[in-house]
Amino acid sequence: MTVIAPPRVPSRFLPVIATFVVFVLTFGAGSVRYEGFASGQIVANLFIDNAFLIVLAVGMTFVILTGGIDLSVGAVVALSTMIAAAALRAGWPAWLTMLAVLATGSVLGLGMGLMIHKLRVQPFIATLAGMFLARGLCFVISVESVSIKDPAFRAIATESIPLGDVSITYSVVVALLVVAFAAYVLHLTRFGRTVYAVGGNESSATLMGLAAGRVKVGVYVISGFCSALAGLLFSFYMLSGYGLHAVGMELDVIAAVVVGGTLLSGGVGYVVGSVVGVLVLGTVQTIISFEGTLSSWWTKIVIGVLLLAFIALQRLIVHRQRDLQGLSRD
Amino acid sequence: ACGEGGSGGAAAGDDGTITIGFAQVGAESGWRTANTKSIQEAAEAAGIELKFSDAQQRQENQIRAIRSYVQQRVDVIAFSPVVETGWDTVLLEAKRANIPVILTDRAVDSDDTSLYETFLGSDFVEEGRKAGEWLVENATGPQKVVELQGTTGAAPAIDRKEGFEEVIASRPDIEIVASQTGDFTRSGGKQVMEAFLRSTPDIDVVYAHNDDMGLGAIEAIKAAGKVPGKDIKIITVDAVKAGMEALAAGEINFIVECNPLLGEQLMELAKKVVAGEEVPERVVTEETTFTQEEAKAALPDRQY
Amino acid sequence: MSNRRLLWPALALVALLLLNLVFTPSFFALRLQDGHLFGSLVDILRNGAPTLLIALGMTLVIATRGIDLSVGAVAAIAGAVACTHIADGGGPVTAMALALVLCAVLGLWNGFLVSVVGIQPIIATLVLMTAGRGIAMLLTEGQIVTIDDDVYRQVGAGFLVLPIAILISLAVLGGVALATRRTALGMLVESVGVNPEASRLAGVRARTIIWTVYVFVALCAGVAGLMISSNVSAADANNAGLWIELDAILAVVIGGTSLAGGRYSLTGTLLGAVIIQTLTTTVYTIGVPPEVTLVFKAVVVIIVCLLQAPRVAPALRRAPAPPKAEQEVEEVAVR
Amino acid sequence: MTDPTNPARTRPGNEPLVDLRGITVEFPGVKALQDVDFRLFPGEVHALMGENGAGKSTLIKALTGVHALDTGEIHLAGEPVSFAGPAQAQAAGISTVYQEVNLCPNLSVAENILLGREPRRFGAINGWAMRARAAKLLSRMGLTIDPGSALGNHPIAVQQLVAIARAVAVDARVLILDEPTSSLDAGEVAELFRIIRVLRDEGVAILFVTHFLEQVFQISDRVTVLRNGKVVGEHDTPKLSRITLVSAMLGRELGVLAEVERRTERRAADPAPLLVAEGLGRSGAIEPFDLEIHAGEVVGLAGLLGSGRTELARLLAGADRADTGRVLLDGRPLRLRSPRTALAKGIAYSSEDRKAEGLVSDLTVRDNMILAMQAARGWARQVPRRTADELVASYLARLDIRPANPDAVVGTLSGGNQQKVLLARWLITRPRLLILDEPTRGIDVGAKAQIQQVVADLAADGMAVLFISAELEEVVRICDRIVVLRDRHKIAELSGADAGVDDVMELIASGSTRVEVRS
Ligand SMILES: Nc1ncnc2c1ncn2[C@@H]1O[C@H](COP(=O)(O)OP(=O)(O)OP(=O)(O)O)[C@@H](O)[C@H]1O
Ligand SMILES: Nc1ncnc2c1ncn2[C@@H]1O[C@H](COP(=O)(O)OP(=O)(O)OP(=O)(O)O)[C@@H](O)[C@H]1O
Ligand SMILES: [Mg+2]
Ligand SMILES: [Mg+2]
Repeated sequence: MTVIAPPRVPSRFLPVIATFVVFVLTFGAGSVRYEGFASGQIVANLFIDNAFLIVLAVGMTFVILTGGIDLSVGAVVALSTMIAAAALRAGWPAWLTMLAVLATGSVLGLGMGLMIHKLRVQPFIATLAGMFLARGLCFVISVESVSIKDPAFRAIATESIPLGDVSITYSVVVALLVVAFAAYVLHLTRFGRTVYAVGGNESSATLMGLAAGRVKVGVYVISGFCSALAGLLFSFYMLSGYGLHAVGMELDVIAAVVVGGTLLSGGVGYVVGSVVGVLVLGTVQTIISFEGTLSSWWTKIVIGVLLLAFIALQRLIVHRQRDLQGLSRD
Repeated sequence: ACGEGGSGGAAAGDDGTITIGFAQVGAESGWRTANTKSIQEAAEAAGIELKFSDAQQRQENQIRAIRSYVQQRVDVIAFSPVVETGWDTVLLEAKRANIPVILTDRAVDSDDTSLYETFLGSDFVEEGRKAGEWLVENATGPQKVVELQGTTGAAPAIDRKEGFEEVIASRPDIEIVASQTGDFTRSGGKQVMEAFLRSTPDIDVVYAHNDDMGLGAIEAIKAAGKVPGKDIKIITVDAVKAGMEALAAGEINFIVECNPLLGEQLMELAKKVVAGEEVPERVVTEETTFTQEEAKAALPDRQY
Repeated sequence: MSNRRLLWPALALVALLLLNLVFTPSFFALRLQDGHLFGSLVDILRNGAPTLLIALGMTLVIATRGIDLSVGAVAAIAGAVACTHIADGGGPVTAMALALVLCAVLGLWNGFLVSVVGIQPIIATLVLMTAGRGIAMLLTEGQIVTIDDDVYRQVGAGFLVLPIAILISLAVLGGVALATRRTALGMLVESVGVNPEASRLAGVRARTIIWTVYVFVALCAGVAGLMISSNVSAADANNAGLWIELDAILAVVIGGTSLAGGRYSLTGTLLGAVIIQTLTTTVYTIGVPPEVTLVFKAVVVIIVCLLQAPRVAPALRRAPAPPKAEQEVEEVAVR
Repeated sequence: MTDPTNPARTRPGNEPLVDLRGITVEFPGVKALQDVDFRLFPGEVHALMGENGAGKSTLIKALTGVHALDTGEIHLAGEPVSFAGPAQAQAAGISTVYQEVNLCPNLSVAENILLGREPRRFGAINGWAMRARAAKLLSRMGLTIDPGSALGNHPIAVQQLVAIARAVAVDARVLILDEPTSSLDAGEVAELFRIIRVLRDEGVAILFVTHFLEQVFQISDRVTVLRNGKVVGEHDTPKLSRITLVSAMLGRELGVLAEVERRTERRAADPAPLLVAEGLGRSGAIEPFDLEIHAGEVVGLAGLLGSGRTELARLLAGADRADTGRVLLDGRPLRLRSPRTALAKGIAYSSEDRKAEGLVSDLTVRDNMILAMQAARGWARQVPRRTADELVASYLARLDIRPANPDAVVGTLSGGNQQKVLLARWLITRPRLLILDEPTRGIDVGAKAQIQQVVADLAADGMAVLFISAELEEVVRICDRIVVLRDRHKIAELSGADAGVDDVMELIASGSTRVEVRS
């Protein structure tokens, strides 16, 4: 019997590593260029300002790993802030409000998941409809923005946790916990591995006797839950509920996940990559605000160019490595 | 939390120039662009260093920008809030870092007024009222009004509607028969107006929350074979150049000004705030209204 | 098979139109005035023309398993180029030509990123989606450029009995239908979309095909941008074509084309685009309050999608026969 | 001739474990199964036979809940059951390897084997234990690949073995194998049969589909034959003759078994070689080799699994780029940059993996057949509809593809018929050199003979053919020359006239010495 051992490559980690390298490089470039950039607090702010994006990216990673997509996340964030603000205004206690928000997000996710799995509606439309619905519900609750005056919410929002020189917020802690838990689920539980299997080849996964259907619905529930949680973090961040919050955020999240090395076709990617992806996009924003001289249109152009530079650099690194390992096949 | 210790502006203190960090909403309309331009030009004229950032209509980007201004220790932070709510946390950070904040264009909804020094800007409800008053004064007999709202949920849209409705409530014969959002855009205004013209016969008045939607409505009215300004009266808000031209040409009947040129006033306020002088809590921009004749007279001097 | 699948969305469209009729008795009325045809139905088609045009290009892109998010920005750029050129004293024809050439270049750029550099389409085109609007604003300096040019006005607001915008879109529809049927483009696009590796081994020039479709969709977006700006005689870099990419993709998907690539339906796309525009017009005519507009749209979209869904449609068609699980598994296996 | 009365209708003291009664499954336009009765006893190996498209895979899918039944019922150990999906069938103790390899290429080998039943510790998957267990299962199959490597990096045959390893990893009551041996070499097959016998002796009921008659007689206890969706016979294998079996399958008495015996008389091939490879190689795939192929000649590639046959073929076809050596065509250097350039020069390559690299499953039979021809012409010049129809019709007939419907979606064809469509695609391009990697995978006896005949005819007409097959008999039978590969080295070249299966086997098995035999 012949022994067959294809070259063992950590090639699946390459995109994540590449993204991380690019992130470090950019951050270094920012530090050289801008005074006050290379401070611990800037890094901490990167997490503080993007905690909700990190949570969203985690949920989106689950969905994209199965080969689906969730366009509703931005709208669910807005809806969550709206429900939170409205419920608190109506005098609900903070814990009940939070539960209600998380439940709403999960139920919306469940609805979309069932539509996708049971009725075989394409994820793109099912979640687009979900997006319309969630945003529409915001305006049904209130057209105006509602501010959150609840002391518990305010306390969570303004409290900071000192860590040596820098300080972070509770949102950051929540986001990091979510990441850790998601990584655990994806890599060490049957559910997580089935997520990858479904993304690799759905019909094979079904024929292998895996619970493909349950997993497919499950990832949308997770994404809905993460969106609601991100919505809560967002309401800590904003202390307000508003139907126009987080417009277009779904694209940011998808971009972050994909920049982090996850393939939209499913089956390949890591939550950690998505986190780095979020940090990369956050760094772009930070650079833009440090630059401070860009007009509105140059802002857009520079964001586009930086995004391109990131991806190009990432691809370059990945390709280099692949070539060195004799893996390229074109 | 952030930036304890450093009081006063490291970025500026040394050579005496003032640094302002200005967090703009975006560049979503011609009005906004004029606003940005005015601030940039005024800063240059006043010898103030301006750090400008564009939030692409996103509050979180604006918060991020303000946070980075705190980090960069600017002398004054000014911004046009995207939304009224949700500023407490970041403004608190600025306050802790001893950086004064000036609001432009729109107030924030906070119980703690110590978070900002002053608010410079227009009053959208008042604009709606002015539009309503003109109609009430000039309407002879019952009027069917259609309203082209701004983006659903946007503050100017809500307030301009509110002010207008408040005033016309005094006249039971003036009735809003249809109201729909045209998203503040010309094509939105045109499409909505087309549909109104088909579904609602005998429209007397169009009230558009900004000039652009009004201009779109004019196109739709013309295409339907009617004469804008005569068969159907048009009231808009903003007074951008294209609107003023249409007003002068008799296609619009009345425009309520919403002045974007806040630059000079802002720079003056900033200087005062840095110098530690008292500033009023509320500074209203000078705004007026235009009839067709006034427009003809004012048009040659309009900057935007 | 795809035709039967379109039956239910088509009925949904009819239902929407009838709903309008209830609120506006003259909804179906057509009026010939000065040799121009007027009426709500004409309005729907005219306002839907840009979406339809972009959706046609998008159909081919999606068939290759791609997606183009930059079409809205490209449309804005086209309008901006044309209007600034005219405002600077240029002729309308050169202005339009200039705009379209630039759009073709932008399409080449997207195609380059996707087919040569190998970036995932959604990200590759996201770059231009972001930067493109910046470019459009740079051209117009953030202002709305208003022009007054009768020739230019024709593209979006002119009439040749029917509005010219409708005629252009239908001509492109016919052109694409012909091109995909009379040439091998349709088949090769599908084969690249379904199985890129098999296509490569069969000697298909996948790169050229992908490049072609991205240039084509950019050109469609360009023409759509000209229509949009011509319709209001102004270029609005910020709002022209905003979110039109979502509408276009939605139209394609409602039309039964799968985002996973492969088989596509141009008729379906036409139907999808008309449904979307009818929905917008319906909201205006029946007076849905703005705050529930989105909920209304969501409900209609969900209903249309459910009607078209592989699981539901057969059940409705022949209620007695139970839907077969195997077909779906096979369909999935096929991807 | 066949005896439809069932010798094994009832086995004394033994209840059937699986009992299918009156199964009918219909697809749009096709009755894939019609009133099929089938039973499977514990402790037996039961071969399911039939032509391509007879309904074997459909029967398996109907049993395991992939396809819903139109009529009929399933009894498992006497209890009526109805599975809503493969998961339920698995839970009931039915372990299945479906015909096309159905695994997840993005996951590791170990995960593919143990997914859904991973060893866990404190609720978390224990990756280390999982790899260890997978390694043990793999070594039981005679495979020593790294269980942590991604499945997609392995050739199709290894994937097939992994799929089998997955199926035998559980304590199943019923084991179903749909053409498990179609891409395995003799050694692998022997290993598999050893395992099957062990399981059978443990009382597992085994259902086995194959097109290799020898294997049927080697391993099975009983045979059920399907034809056009109907059962035409159930037999005890020892009492069955090959002739009876084949005529039951084909429904006619046929001299098909008088296989292609034409290699005796070979013209002296064209003295100038059509294609020459000099020191061609690619690191990590195949060591540099020399090779000459003449027009009118069939050259076979023999070797074990993973010996580098496919990799060699891919270099010649431009599917991969060589990093050393060069290729001469008609004596002129040829730069093979892509399959496209190779095709333009008349080199066509039919991949062994028809699902991933061959067919465009959503398209019709017609489109699939003319795809390569169309690609060569470019998109602007469509193959005229009439030409296409004529070509397609002629190949549907020539290769006896069923259903003979050019508008059928190719993904709905049975495995063997898909393979024929793929072959037709390459024949339509009229190549000068045709590289066939496992062209007879999953093809029934009759069709296999047909394809072999086609290859022989093509060579006679002056085409050069490079023929790869795991079935040594086949290679030896139809090839003029046989190139033997081992561990990615070319180790020998034999003249077909002198070579027998044993000679080749010996070379393959022989130790480290490099043998260079030229005829
Ligand atoms: N999903 C499907 N849709 C339509 N027809 C199908 C489908 N699956 C199988 N068929 C048809 O059912 C018949 C039986 O196919 P099946 O795959 O069971 O054959 P098989 O005996 O396994 O053949 P092979 O030996 O080639 O694998 C064929 O005519 C095939 O075309
Ligand atoms: N995509 C791939 N990536 C990495 N290594 C591969 C890949 N495909 C094949 N290999 C390796 O290349 C070697 C040669 O494989 P090849 O497919 O050429 O063998 P083969 O002789 O054709 O065997 P088979 O009979 O299985 O087709 C094997 O060790 C295999 O593991
Ligand atoms: Mg089969
Ligand atoms: Mg091989």
